[in-house]
Amino acid sequence: MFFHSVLSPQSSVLLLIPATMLPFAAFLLIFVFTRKCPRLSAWLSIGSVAVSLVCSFVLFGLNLKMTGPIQYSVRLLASSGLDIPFGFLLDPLNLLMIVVVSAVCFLVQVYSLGYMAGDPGFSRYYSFMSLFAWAMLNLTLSLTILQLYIFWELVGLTSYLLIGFWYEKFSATQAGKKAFVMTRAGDAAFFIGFLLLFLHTGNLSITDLNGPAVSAALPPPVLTLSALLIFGGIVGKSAQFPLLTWLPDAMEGPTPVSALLHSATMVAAGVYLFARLFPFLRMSPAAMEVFLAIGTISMLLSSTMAIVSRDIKKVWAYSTISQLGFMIMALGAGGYFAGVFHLTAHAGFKSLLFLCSGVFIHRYGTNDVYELGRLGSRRMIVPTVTIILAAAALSGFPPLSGYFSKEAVVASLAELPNPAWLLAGLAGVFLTAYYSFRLIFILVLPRALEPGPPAGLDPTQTSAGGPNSPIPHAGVETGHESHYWVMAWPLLILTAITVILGFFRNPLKDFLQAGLMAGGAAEGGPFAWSHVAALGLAVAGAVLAWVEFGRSGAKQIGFVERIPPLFRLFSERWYIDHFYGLLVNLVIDRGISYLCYQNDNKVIDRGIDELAEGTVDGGRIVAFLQSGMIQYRLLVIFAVMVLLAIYFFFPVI
Amino acid sequence: MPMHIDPARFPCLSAILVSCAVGMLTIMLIPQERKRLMKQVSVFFSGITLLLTLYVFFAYDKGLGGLQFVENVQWIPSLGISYFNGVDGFSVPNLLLTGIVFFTGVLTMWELETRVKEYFALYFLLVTGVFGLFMSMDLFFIFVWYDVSLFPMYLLIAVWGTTRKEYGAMKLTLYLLAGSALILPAIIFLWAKSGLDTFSFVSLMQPGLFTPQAQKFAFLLLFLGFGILAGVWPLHTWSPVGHVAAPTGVSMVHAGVLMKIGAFGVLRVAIMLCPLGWVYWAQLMAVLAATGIIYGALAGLRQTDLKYVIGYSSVSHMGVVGLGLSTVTVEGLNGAVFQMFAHGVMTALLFSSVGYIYDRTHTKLIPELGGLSRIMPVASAFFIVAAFAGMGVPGLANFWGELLVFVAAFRTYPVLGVIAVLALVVTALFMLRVVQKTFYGPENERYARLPDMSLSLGIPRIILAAVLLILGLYPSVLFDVIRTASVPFMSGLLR
Amino acid sequence: MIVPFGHVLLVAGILFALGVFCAVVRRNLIMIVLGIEIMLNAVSIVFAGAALRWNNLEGQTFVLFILAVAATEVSVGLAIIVYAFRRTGSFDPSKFNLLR
Amino acid sequence: MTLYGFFFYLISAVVIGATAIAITRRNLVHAVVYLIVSYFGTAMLFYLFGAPLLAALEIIIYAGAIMVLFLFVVMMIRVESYEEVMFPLSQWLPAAIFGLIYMVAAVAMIIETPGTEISLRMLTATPRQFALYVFEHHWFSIEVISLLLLLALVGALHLGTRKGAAQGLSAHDADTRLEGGRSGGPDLDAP
Repeated sequence: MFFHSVLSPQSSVLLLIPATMLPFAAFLLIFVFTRKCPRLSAWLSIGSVAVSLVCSFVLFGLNLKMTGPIQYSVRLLASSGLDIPFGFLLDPLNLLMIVVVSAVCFLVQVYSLGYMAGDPGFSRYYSFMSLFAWAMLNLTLSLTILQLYIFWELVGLTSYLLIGFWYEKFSATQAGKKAFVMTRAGDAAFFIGFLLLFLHTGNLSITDLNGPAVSAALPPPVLTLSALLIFGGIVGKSAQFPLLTWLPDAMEGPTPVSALLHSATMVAAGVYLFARLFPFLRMSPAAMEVFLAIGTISMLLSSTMAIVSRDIKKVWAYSTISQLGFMIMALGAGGYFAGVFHLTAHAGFKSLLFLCSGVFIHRYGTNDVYELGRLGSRRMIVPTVTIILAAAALSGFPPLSGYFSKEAVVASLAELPNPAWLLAGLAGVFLTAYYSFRLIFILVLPRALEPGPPAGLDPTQTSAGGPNSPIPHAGVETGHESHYWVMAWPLLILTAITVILGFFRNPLKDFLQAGLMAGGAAEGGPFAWSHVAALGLAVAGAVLAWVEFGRSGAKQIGFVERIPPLFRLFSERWYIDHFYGLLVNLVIDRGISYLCYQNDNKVIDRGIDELAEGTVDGGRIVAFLQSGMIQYRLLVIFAVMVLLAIYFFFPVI
Repeated sequence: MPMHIDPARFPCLSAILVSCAVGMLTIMLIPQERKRLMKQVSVFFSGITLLLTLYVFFAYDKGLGGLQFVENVQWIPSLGISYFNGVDGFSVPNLLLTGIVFFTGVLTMWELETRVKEYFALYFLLVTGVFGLFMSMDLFFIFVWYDVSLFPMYLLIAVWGTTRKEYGAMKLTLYLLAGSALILPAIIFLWAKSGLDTFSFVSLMQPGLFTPQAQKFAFLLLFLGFGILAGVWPLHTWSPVGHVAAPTGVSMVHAGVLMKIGAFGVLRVAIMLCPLGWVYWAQLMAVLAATGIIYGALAGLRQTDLKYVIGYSSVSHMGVVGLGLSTVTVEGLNGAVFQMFAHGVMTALLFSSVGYIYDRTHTKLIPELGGLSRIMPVASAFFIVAAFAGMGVPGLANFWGELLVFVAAFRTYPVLGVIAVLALVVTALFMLRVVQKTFYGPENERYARLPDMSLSLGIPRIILAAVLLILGLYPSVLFDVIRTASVPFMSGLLR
Repeated sequence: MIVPFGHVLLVAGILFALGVFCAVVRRNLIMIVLGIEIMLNAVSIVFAGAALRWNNLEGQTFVLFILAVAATEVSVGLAIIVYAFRRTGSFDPSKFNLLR
Repeated sequence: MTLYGFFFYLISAVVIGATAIAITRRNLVHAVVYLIVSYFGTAMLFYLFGAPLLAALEIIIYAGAIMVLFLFVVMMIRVESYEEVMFPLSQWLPAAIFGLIYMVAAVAMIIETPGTEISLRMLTATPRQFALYVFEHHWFSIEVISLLLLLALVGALHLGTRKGAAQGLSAHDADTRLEGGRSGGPDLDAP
């Protein structure tokens, strides 16, 4: 190692500061000063991310043989009982993660040069991207859960801003709002969870929490409760059941944003948090069961949604949910490495899938797969080839990275005593291959006539603004040829990573296991039959897709579409959105909020006004006594006289 | 009684008051037609005031703590009333907040054209009262300053206001006078009970001076009296109505500073003089505050007037302050004071942005707006930044206040803490809804020709946004000051 | 021997009540003054009876004063009533509530 | 029962009856005339009580002067058209209630008080005796009374003549002043 002679691992902080702080500086500069010069903004942003990328690689290289985690901290805030340190934690997990994050960030930002060219909000886009890069890198390197939470929120904020980037589109702003509020709901649970931990342990340091002493000190119910609450944050951020519907809607954002935030990095932050706190969360077996269940449910639900969607980005979005579900299943099953490795591999091929789709969308201005196929998307060689490779990786075909990671996941599932989890996982593998190749076949082997269900049945047309609504691009028609190669070479790099990553499985595994201080997950020998089964089911899925969509003469109608109720159920996303719609509109908006509003106006305010009017009326009554009517005064005089007479005359009374 | 003004030391606190008062007099001497000159003079004097408050903030010795910049002159010895000024860790942030909001409020009203002279004169008078209240260490003067700051509000709202201004002004004045009607008996009660013949805060703060029974009684009166001004839950309805009716600059001072007077009064007078009463009534405070947090957010969801939305968010945020004060912990106090500051700046920025939009579009109704982001991106950006701060997004000041308050609340009242955290979700929902409906969406034809914010009008907003960001990134600037007051106070209480 | 003193008082009491009733109930300024006259008259009767009861001329003296006061009151009162009537054209006491 | 006793009850009945009729008349002239009857009765009662001078004064002053004054006023003003609400409920109901209480209390007091059952003995104070008594003991009061009467004369004259002299600006002037008083001075608001 060359760097060893130059830098010691202890001086890593010198690299961390530029790596984490430059994107923020870029954000401020762009946001405040260079709004008017888009090219400068772009280069500022890309330059800062490039520095981060280089630093990350150097750090990774420096610490390949690290023995224990390295921490740096400064005190940010102290309030007697509460010390809030701010700093960095370096261990194998987040070293891997910052490399992934900065690499994907860098590639996506370069890609965006082409994709976003000519957009009126170009500078704004890059400022938000820098903000995201900063927040995400810091999230990864956080020393304490509180610090992690801070950046977790910031990442959510940038997600909101970027989903609603094209704010003229109602659906985009709606989706942004939905994403923010839904993840916020999860974050509230996360917040409560770690405050609970803090109150019991007085410590939020991640390394301390993962250590055995702290966890052992906690009473088991508190442990389980806080683990579940923290998992609430993961559910929100990684779009797991029941908070999964925001992610498909988030596809309203620009495609590079979907590639970066909503597939590779930000949504994976949930899984990252799981891995980060893995030794701690594993202390509670009950909670682990819940995690496993949630992961499985999300994985299966979103796979079923993916097999009926005809919006290319939404297919990948559902697929993202299901792959995240896979990761959570793996982690829930105790397969630490499987989860993290699948996260890494997924970041590669899923961002690749999105970026490829982005090229098509950019060129043809539609999200509809059938439409894209008929418009001749297969004539674009680079994206077509790369998307097929990426889909193959997603389906888990060797020798691509997805094969290795998925095998690892299945292996960790196979270790569980209950075979139901394994079966569910295998079903997921089958469905993944099916929907991936369904999309690929529709894309590359188009049929002349519009097949499939009638348009009215298609939810994508109503819910997401429709595939035919063009994305507002100023430069779509003029400059796309020159942008083509800007967009193409990140694809090639990602493809290369996807192809070769799988072969680094074992070194990575050793590296990561070294970081898992508490004994490491016991992943036993390979279960050959489960591997075979997984691969076989993947092939079966692909074959089924071929039969239904690929072979000549196929009607391109999936088996689900032949069963209308099922089709409706899947395309309406199992009616989860309806449930939330009811919850927000009926319960909160028309129910509680209306009650509060009415209470404020009709009860409190009305009461106060009545009090005021009552005072005025009281004044009127008093004024009535002062009516100027002498006769009443006479009467009063008379009455008082009589009463006085009685009072004095009958002393008993 | 000797004079306690050190001649060698410049009397900063009095200078703040004097610069406000002199500013007011100077404005009144300027002929009616010279509006521009009046505004320049206002900016000059408010700038001096801001500089002085900044000086006080940074010159305050954090190592030493306690009461500093003391000025003490006997006024009415027979009653024990003295002109006694001093600042501690609780009041320094509030002085700075007032200075900032004051200065930016003057700049925000740069485009005012009707009755400029009267407006600025009254505005200066209002701020004089606020400054006086924050720095006074004499109970009698606290009451006097309280009323000095109330009286101009009525005129400012009723004359320069907008929606239902007479109603709003009247409601606000009556509410606040009701508050002062509760405070005065409590102050006299304390004065009489102490038997010391003094209104001086330092003398009255001796532990054990008041019996627990007396403290319970006085605390309740003071809490309700100042609580009205702080927008404590069932007594909050004046605040949205008043916010809506007031002109922009006054809304800023009103929501940004005046509501803080209430919270500060609860802290300075009620809590510090009657700590046992505080402990006794803390649960009531907490319940009211938590109700306010969730209630303000939910009631805000249905509002259609931009200023009403902000008004209800203020109710919600002041609930956070109240929750912090009710926890009887150092974190709670720190968080509450920090939140006071952060909310003051944030809400001033919100009102300032809404004021700009209203001046241009002549409407505050959300359904009539929409698509403003394309037309006036800078103005929108300020609003959105402030809205994010209001949602408690990290990196902006409010996050830290809320964090500390929630930590403290979880320790003391876990259930209320959970409710308050859940309210964050609702707050996010309603803030984002407002942002979406007002600023996003297709460009609105009606307003397409309107100009974006010019640099000169942008300055106050930039200042406010910068303060939010600086405190969001480096909260210790403020916390270190607050701690000098909260830590000794709580340790004294525990003993 | 004539009647018991109590009966005199009773007669005076009834007259007084009638006077009060007149003064309080009738919506007419003149009738109010008349009512007052009736009350004064009732009181006069009591005084005269009391003078007889205690054999003391003081009672009769008071009747004399009452007569004088009644005369004064009526003359000024009626003058005021006439004045008020010329201003407002009404005898209704409920119309005279400017001070309200 | 002696003859005097009989006369007392008879006259009392006449007085009360006449008064009752008087206060229920709508026509003011009728009311005044009935009241004159009542005063004549009162005068007779005074005579019965041994006060012939007072009886004479009663007739001269009350029936002769005061009631005639009433008659003059009533006739001068001529308010035949004036539609009075005779007994408005809001007024007679409380009056009746208190009147009832008053009567019950009065009867109770009369019965309770010792000595009320004592019958009065006939005695007469001749005008001479009465005059001597008055001027011996109350000469100052008599002077005060005369002064009061003088003042009343002046006052009545003042009220009457001012009206007569300033007839021109009477009603209109008064109306504008009333208006000004009600609306709280709009002239103050004028810039």
